[in-house]
Amino acid sequence: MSRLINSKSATGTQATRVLGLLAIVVMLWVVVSGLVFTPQDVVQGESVRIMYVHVPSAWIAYLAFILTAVASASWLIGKKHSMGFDRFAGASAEVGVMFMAITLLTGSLWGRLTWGEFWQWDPRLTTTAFLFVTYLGYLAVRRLDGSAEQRARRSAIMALLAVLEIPLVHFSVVIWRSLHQGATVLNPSGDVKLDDLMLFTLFSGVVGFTLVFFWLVLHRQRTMLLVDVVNSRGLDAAIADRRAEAGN
Amino acid sequence: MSEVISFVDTVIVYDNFPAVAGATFSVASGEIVLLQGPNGAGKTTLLRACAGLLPIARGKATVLGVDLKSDRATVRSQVGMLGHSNGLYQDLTVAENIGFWSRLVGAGNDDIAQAMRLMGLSERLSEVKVSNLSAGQRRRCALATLIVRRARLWLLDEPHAGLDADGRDELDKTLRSARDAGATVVFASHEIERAKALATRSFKVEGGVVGEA
Amino acid sequence: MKDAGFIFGSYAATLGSILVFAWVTLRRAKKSSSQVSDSDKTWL
Amino acid sequence: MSRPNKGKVFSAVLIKDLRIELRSRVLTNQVLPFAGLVMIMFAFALDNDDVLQRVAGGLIWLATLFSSLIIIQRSFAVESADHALDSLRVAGIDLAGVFFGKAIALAIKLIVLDFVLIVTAMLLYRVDLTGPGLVLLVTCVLCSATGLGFVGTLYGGLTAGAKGRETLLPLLLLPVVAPVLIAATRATEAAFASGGAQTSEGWAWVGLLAIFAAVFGVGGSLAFGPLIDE
Repeated sequence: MSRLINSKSATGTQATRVLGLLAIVVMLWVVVSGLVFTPQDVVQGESVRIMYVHVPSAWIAYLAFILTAVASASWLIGKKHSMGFDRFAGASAEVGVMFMAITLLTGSLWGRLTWGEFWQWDPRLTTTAFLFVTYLGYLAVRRLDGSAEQRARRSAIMALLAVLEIPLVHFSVVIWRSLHQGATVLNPSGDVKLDDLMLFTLFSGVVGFTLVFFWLVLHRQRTMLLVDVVNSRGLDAAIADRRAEAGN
Repeated sequence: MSEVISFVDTVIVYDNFPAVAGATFSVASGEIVLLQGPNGAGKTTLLRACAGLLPIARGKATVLGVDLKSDRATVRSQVGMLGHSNGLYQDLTVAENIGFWSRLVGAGNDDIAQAMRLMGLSERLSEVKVSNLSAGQRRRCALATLIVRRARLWLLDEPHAGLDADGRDELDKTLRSARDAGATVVFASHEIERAKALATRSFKVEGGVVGEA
Repeated sequence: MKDAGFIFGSYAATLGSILVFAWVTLRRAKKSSSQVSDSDKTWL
Repeated sequence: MSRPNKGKVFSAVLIKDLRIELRSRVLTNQVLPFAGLVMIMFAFALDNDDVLQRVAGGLIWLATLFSSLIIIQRSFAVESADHALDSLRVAGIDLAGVFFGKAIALAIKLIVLDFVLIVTAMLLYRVDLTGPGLVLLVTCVLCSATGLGFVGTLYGGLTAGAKGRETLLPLLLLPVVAPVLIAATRATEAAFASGGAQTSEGWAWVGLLAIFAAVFGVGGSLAFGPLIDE
């Protein structure tokens, strides 16, 4: 464990190592407390334990997409079009998509235990699924070929369009369910009576996942910078090769 | 206002490849400049960058007083560019294609008639769909849309390609009269003899580098 | 524990995804890092 | 020379797109038969008159969405075939005007498509239409076609041209148009009175369609230019 922390990673600093260590400690506590210390729920039984990873990952996924939108807007508004914003937006979206996949997976496992079904057309669930697909599209747009500036501009606009899209999707799904049939779905948290330890574990989960999120985004963002620099190093060599053509 | 184009150590990256690897040259107002060089030398990329279509990766680039690094978009309305492709709609007739452009730029019917006359497009041809035209006729149609646009800087990639002898003479005449009307012309060509006669100056482009010819 | 498979599965999937993401990122960083001079690494 | 305003660019592009369609007849010769075929396939698959009657609205709009993918791709294939879009870009034409021109041309094609789909549904699925239902349905088609035209032009422009991008269009487009599918389906069901739905219920959905069109009309006109730029 300590070797993992101390080994010098390419994109690590003192700060990220402290952040990583904190994240590991909090996550260990969440796992142990969530699986062992906390009691089972009166209504949900053991399945409430899934909540300690499901709720924080959903929260982080939404946080990630908000940060992607903010960074994208900053890139567009900023006069210098600083590529740091673009890399942050991309890193945050990647981590967000991962957490959203975790959310959907753990959510459907929980749903199978609680509702007896893997999937319900609950507005919140449906919106989350659409959000997931939308950001898969965003990441696909980031991979389109073109210059770095082109990539940044395209993806920043895509991120802001997603912000337009999400409320419309959510709103339409909400009235779609409410108009046509009564709420068939249990309110996922409304029926649960959480005691102090359960609440504290959930809260620790949110803190731990947030730490993990920032650790991942920092490293991912720096890795993107490294790859960009390597690519532009390739450019220097390519320019030299290209000029050599003129010589003969 | 004498300098229309001014490039200093300009690098232009297209598809992750430095097609132009450090170009330094300048073009003055009223010149007809020939870019000569083998295929893949970077002529097309250079022309596209002058039109504000490609980002400048390194160095300096100014066209018509506009810094291309910070503001590529404003230069576009003042240049006319004709690349390898003609930018025509295959399902529309010659007259409809030229009419579309004249409407876009607010030109009148006289302008359309004049452009078609200049490019030797007869009444009969004007009602023919572009997909039924010969390569040379399409070229002339594309040039006519350019005339309608009345650009200050003309950027032409292989403008003589696909034209017959008469068409080439017509084109040379058109370019000269455009120059007399105050336009500057930069064009790339393989036909050195004809091009040299037309050009007031020429540059050699090779390996993404521009030099005096 | 009842439904242990579902619950442990959720935890394993969550932690596993995070670790895989972290590992891939660090490995990619290590690969490019040697080719980049320290002056370009803004975080150092 | 002064450049003309958005309105002139808009009308020039709109007329040009519609004229190309009239010449090439891709909509009438290819898309409409495809859409009609899809409607017949639905009937085979569901094989039950009551069910068909009840889900007719959904089938019409599903067929619309899938056909719209083809229409959008065609709309930009025309532009990229001879790099005409490059010419528009290089000429410094107002791209918001181009956006609206292409979007409205697309919307008109979708309205024609929906008209045919609705008639097909009335013939094949035996749905009925009353006077107030007809008014609701026409408004619904107008609003959703406009919304789809805006979104389709926006994402179609992004995915136009370069290789391998065509496959990206469905991934980007379908999640965005989910509200249109839901709202237009519900409004159409209300118009057909499927499953005892009231006409009045449909108007709320038409409102949502109008909001969708407005949001992407404004957003698209701002985003289209930078999105298709190199």
